[in-house]
Amino acid sequence: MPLDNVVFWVFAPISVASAIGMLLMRNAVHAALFLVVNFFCLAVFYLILDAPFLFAVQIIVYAGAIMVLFLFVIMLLGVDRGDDLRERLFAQRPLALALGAGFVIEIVLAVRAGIGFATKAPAGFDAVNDPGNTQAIAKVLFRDYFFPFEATSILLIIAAMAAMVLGQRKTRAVTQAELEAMETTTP
Amino acid sequence: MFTVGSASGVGNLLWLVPVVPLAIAVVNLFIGRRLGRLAGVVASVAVGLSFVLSSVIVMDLLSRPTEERLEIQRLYEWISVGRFSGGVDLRLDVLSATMILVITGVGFLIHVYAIGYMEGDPRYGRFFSYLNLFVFFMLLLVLADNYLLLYVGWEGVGLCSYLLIGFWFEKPENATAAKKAFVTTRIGDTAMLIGLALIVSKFGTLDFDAVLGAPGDTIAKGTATAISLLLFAGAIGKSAQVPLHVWLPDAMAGPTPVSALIHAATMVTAGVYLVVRSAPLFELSGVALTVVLIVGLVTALFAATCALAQDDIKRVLAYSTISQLGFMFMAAGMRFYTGAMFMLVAHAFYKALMFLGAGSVMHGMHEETDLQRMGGLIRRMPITGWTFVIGALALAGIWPLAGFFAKDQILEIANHTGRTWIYLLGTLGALLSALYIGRLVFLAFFGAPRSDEARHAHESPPVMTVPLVILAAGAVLAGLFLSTSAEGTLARFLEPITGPVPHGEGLSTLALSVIATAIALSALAVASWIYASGRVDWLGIRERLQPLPRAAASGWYVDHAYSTLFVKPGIAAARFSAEVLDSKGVDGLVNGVGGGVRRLAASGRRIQTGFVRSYALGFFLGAVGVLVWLGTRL
Amino acid sequence: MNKLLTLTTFLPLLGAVMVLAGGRALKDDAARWLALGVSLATFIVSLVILGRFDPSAREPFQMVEQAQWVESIGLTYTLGVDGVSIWMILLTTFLFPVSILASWTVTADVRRFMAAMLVLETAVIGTFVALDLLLFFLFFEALLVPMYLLIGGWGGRRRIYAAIKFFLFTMAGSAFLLLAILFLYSKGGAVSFRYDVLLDVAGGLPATTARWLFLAFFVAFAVKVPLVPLHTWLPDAHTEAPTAGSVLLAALLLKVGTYGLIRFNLVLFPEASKYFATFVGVIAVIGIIYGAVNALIQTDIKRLVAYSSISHLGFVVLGVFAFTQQGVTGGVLQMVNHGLATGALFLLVGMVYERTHTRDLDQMGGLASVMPWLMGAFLFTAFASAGLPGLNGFVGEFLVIVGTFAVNHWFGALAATAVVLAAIYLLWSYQRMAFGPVREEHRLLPDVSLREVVVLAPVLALLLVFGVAPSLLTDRIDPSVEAVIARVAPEGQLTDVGDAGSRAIAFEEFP
Amino acid sequence: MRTPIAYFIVLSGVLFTLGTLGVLLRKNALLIFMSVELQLNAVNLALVAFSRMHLALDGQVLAFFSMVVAAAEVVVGLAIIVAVYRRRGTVDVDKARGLAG
Amino acid sequence: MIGQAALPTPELVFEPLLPELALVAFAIAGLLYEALAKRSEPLVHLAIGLVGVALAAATSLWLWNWDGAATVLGGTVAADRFAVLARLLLLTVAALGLLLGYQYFARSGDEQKGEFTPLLLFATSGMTLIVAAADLIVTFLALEILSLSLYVLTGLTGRRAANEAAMKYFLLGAFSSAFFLYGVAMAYGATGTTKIGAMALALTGGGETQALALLGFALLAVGFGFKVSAAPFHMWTPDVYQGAPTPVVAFMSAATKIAAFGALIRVLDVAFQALAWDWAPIVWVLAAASIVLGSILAIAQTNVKRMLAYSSIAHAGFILTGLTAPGSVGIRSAVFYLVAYAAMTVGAFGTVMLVSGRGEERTRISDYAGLARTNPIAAALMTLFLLSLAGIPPTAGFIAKVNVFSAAIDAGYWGLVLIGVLLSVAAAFFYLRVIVLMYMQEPEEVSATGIAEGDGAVAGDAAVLAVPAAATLLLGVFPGVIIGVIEKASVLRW
Repeated sequence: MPLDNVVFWVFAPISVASAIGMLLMRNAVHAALFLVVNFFCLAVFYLILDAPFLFAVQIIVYAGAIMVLFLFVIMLLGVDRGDDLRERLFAQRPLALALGAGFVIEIVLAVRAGIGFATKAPAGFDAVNDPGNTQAIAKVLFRDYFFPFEATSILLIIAAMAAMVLGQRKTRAVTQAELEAMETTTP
Repeated sequence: MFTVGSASGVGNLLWLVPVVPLAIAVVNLFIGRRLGRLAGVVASVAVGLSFVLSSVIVMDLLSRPTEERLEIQRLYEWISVGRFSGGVDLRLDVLSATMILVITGVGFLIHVYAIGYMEGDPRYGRFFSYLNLFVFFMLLLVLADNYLLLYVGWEGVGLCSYLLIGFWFEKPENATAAKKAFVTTRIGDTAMLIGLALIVSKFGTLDFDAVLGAPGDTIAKGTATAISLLLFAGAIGKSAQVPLHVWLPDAMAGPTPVSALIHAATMVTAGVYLVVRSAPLFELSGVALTVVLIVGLVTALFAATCALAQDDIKRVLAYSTISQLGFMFMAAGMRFYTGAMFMLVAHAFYKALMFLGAGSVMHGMHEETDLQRMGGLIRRMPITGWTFVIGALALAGIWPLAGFFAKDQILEIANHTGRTWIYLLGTLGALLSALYIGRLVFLAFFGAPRSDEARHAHESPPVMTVPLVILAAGAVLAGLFLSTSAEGTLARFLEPITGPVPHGEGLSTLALSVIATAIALSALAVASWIYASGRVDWLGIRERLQPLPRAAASGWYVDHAYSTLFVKPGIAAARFSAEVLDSKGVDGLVNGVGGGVRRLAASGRRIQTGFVRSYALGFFLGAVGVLVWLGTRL
Repeated sequence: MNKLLTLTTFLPLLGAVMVLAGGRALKDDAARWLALGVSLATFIVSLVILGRFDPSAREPFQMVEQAQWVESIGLTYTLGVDGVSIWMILLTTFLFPVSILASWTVTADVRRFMAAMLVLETAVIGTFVALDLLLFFLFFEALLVPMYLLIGGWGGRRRIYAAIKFFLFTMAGSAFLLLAILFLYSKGGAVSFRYDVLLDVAGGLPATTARWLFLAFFVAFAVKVPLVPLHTWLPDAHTEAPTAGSVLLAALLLKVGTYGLIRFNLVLFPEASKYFATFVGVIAVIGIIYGAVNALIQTDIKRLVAYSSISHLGFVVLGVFAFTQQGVTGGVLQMVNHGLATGALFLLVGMVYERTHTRDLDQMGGLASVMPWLMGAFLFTAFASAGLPGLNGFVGEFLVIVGTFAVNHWFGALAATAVVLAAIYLLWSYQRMAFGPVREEHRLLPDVSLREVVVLAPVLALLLVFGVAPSLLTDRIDPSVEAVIARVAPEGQLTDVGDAGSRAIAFEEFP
Repeated sequence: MRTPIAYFIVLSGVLFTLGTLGVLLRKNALLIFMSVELQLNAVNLALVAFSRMHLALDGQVLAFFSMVVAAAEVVVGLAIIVAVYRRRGTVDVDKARGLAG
Repeated sequence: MIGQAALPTPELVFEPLLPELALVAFAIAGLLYEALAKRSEPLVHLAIGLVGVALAAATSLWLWNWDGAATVLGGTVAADRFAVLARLLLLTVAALGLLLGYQYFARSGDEQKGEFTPLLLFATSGMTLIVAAADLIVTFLALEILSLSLYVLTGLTGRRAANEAAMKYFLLGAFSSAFFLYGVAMAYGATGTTKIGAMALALTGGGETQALALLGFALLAVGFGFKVSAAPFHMWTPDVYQGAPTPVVAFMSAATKIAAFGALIRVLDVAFQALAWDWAPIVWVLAAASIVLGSILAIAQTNVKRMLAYSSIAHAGFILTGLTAPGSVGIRSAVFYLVAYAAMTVGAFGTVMLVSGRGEERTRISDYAGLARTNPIAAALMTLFLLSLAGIPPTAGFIAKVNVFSAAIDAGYWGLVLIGVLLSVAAAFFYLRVIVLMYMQEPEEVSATGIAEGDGAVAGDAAVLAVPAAATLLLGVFPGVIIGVIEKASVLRW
């Protein structure tokens, strides 16, 4: 059994289990930690898929920055006391599960029809990654995807603005009219 | 304007005959109120003028050889669509000549009478306007050269009848009677309209020449029967024959001159005119003539029994009119068209006379119409009384008055053509006629006065009595003058239209006359004994005979039957249709759809729960749905 | 000047803009006079059109104006008149000044009222002159809005219900119309919506397709006519609308439906028309009788007239689908006649209502004693409506009956029964309104005013004129109808009852 | 590399679905948002796998962009959630039902 | 110096991006002004925004006659007239949005948000970019740019409802983005490229990867469906439209649709044109579902904004109806519809704002009773827009509907058109209801005219709406003007 196969069969269940774990945890902090585990698994997959650059980015950006941000907010808001897991919405759970199953089946069918379960990745990715994955990505990124790369900058500005605008603590009082409006629209 | 067959040019004036009354009708309608009493005079003069014109034109017609006695005046194309056209074409032939003379002649007298009778009515001018309008339409009816124009006149006289019956519309029962008259006759009219449509669909035209002059094999016998019966249905309505007779007794709600003119002398005889005019069609069918005969006979007897039980002077006359019209139809049904026409003319005189007489009585008795409250009037109002007696004798069929010749001839033809049953039943009708008219005369004019009004009744002014006298003269003379049998003047005059009088074998004319007179006289004698001698408690007898007299008085409950069978279910059906079917059914369905959509919207709102997770679920549902759909395309 | 049709169509719109633009500076009276003036001017223009119309011309449409409008979607601005539409236009331009004058008593939002009236006039004329199907549809839809505002803004107690019902009903019908028009357009290669173009397209359709399209067109127009069972909007709308609204609704808007049947259903889909002729005939006859029966027991006089409209319009449809010269011409004639007679009835009802403040027949009675002239006019109109010969209603009815009877005895005969029913409901209602003793509170009501005389006189005069001289109308209608018949009449069928006597075509005989 | 690409794709599908279920079943806004992150990661996995399959780097670049986007989204998202919490004192999405119907 | 040979400078042709550059530049300028100015003047913000938009528009116009490459910047951005037209439309909407926002803050009593203008410009830049995107990566990025801006704009005022709306919008938006991205991934997996043009070429061959392509398409469709608020991906729309500040709704209801449909059109008619037979039924179903749901649910609404939200769902369905016709016929009809829809929906929401007075007051439908009396201008404007939304001639909405229906019938989908025309009737009901209230009923309380400042302010504020009003009428009467332009722009270059 080739190494990548072993790695896949080891980490795939872990990733799925961690995802399920996130789904089931009452406590938000625990859930976040499960998610981190999941992200690590994915990073490992990137590695065996010959994408070391993304492996690094995944750990640094996702597992590192993003999840820390999440944990920070969880702590900040003090919502780590655990959620109420009772479902009040009618048929939400069975429907969601059924649809989820359907979704997976669809994807399995499409993948089988589209690429087939026997198809292995073709060899020769080293040539693509020449001289190294990071350099190769840089080449593609700054040549073919120069413009999208620039465009992401706008996203970041917006993100910054969003934090600024929404983070302002100056909230105004609720007017009586608003309260009434809220009441009338609530059945 | 285009005239056919006019030798002297007098015939060119034919159009003036109807137009003069029309013009005056319009004048009176708009400025009648300002004319005041003059309105009546003007209106009478108009009809008089019409009469004079008619006479001149008819004289001109008479001066020609028989086969040239036809005048057609094409005024203008009225309806002309595709290759169908119906024009305003006037036709003066011997038949219409007879009719216009009666209409304008009797009409004139009644107009004059009305000048006095309507004195002081707030709508005096309007009354004469309507009356003139009626004359116009009646003339149009008889002068028409096609069924279309005839139908115009036909409906027009119905309109005027409506207006005049309901002339005193403040009383609800008058208004109801007017509506009843119009609607009932319109039932017949509608059948007639269908008949016209049938004619058009067979002949492509409504012109008399084309339809009536067509060769016998143009249409099938069955078609001829259908057309004839449909036309006859119109006649039944207009001439108040069974089963559409119910409107005429009620129509007495109108002013008495109206009853005289419209509901005795002219309009109601239009049906007879129609049958005579359409004789070729009826003869083609054969069956139709039998129907005419039977309807006439049934009506004659039926109405006579009713007349016997009425206490209202005008209602007696109304039923009498129905009965007499039945006699005319009997004649026509036996192809004895001249007899029918003769009786029409004679009846116009004596029945108009009696109506006007009744009006005069009412005039003298503060609008009292109840026979039980009269009696002995002949002393208080001799002119009215004696002229009335003349009319009554004419109706009873006493020689040599007009009625005698008319009725006698018809019975004679029945006898001579071997229709024994018809003869016997007709004779029974004659007996009943003499009986009810005798009853009327003796109750009203003889015996002792039975009320204060009767005791203090007064004679009417000359403007009313003069027409009575003239009409009485007509009733006396018409019979002799226009008489009689196959060689009679009127019969010969009408021959180009009606064909020869049927011949046959039977009892001799003299024998029949004797029988008829004897029956009439004895009936009158009986009537006098019962109602005028004072020796018979006729009211007591009547009470003992109940419920028969009450049934007869109510017209054998036909009105009730119609009300139960047609009117009430009809209204119930309409009510059901409008209040259940339409508003709950059809509209309910519509509103149901609307309400359904609203409810759908209201319940659909609940999908939009406000839960963001529900929204996500919906989203996911959609996504999976799209995937599944595409999955099926693989 | 060859833009007469455009002028007459859009002159009222211009007037509406002027009325609205005047703003508050325009006093109520000025707005009334302005609207009246504009509508009269429009009438005069339409008279010029009538004068120039040549009944003997060979081309089917006259005074045709054609211009590209939106080339890419095939929408053209094509106008034209034939012997049918010219009378519809005249009826429109004639009744609008009358209605405006009759609306002198409207005091709320006069400017907006007059503007709505004028916009409505443009839309109605537009439907009658449009020779482009999409253009027709445009006007057809556009006329809903001002009518909707008139009913909903100045109507009676349940005006909003009635207005919405009217709007939705018609729109639901026209939904199918739009679908069919677009379908036809697509079949023609999406080139043009022009009438003549789509005429050719329709000619080449397979029978089944044509039948479906026929039905789509038919539903739209059947709602408008209205044919039973799509009629229930009518009594409500008529009853709740203000006087002018009822008049125009009855006199003109219903005609749009029957006009559409003639102009589009018959001509575009002759084969399907024949196929459905019996079906339509049955519906029409049901409508004739059903409308009359329901009218019998109404106590609201406006509702009664509304039901009578259903009956009368059934005659039109019956005649049109007889495919005989007399039937179709009679149908068109009946359109004009019903427009005038029922219009007049609503005018009169409005006048009575303004005096008595009730439409309930049971609350009236004896009015003929206090206002003889008004009631006289009412009776005159009622008889015209009931088809009394000599007045206009008869001619159309007679021609329809005759024209139909020749083709189908049963239809003709059943339709004729409505003549009796019409007499009953009209006279009965008249009796309850005018006859009998007068109610105390009505004792001092005034008779017609001068303005009302001016309103009524022309209409009543026309009732008589068209009754006595229908050839004024038929001379121009006939040639156009002939062209329609030539297209639609079944092979070997009698197309002119005038030919019946020549026995060219065999009929079933009565046994 | 011997593992069939399809496995990765299916795995990504499973993870994506689990993320979806997280959105559907969790009431905590933060957790919902985390589930979205899981979905995005699942997508990234697919992208990288496809990139490997096609022997081209576009997929990896795309995954990279996706991470940037995710980062920006997180900032905005958390800002919004914090604002909501401030206003309502809860991040339970089921309690935000002022707008419905 | 290292790697200079390995990393050749890409050919940078920036001209087709000048509009976006202008927008972003002025957005940043506004941001800086807000940050640096002691006390920012709303008018200055407005000016900055309008100049930016004007400049973007000017450069877009210049691009109309662009004769360079079909796509630039490595094939990521298309430089065709379709993009130009869509941009101009978006910029017009943006300008109106800016003006409405200025008015809104001027009288809402809310604290002036200096970020409004930059955010709106950023959103606009994302929108203008997405319609020009020739690469699904750019599409995705642009989608995120506009989405993130809109999330923030939605929650800008911090009102309770806005807050909730922002959260819902954000959560669902992110959710849908994930689907969209997954779709991009699948499409990439199927074709090996994310470039729209290359994708089209790859798909014309067919092959077994079609399954993945279909999967990708489905997921992309879901993502677009969310953005255009097509049922069943519409559920955020009513809540967000109701909760968000009215000028933002006016802007986003029109602009988001234009942007998302612009991108969708590229995806459908270029990338996946080979699969038209497969996707057309999907579009059919989405269209039908949107029309039915939007029209029916709107009937039961009591809030004007919410009602208009449902109406916008229905209109998404109508636009999709046009798109069932593949090729330029469908594009033309959809674009025309977008133009018309933009005019009427901006107008309608603008009028809602005019009526609502301070902030979000008076948005219940019953508040419109007697409006014709208290505020005739607003009533007249509202009537015009509602009639157009209902598709009554002679308004833009009518011609637009005719166009899309005609296109769909041409493609053989008369069943869909039947649904469309019938539901138009149901829809007419709720539009009419508002008109009824405005014209045919008395105001509830006479004093509450909603506008405290008096008639002058009303007239001034209404003046902004003259643009959509005029457009609504002109497009109804002389649609040829714009249709000619649309025709020239309905050919996509790739």
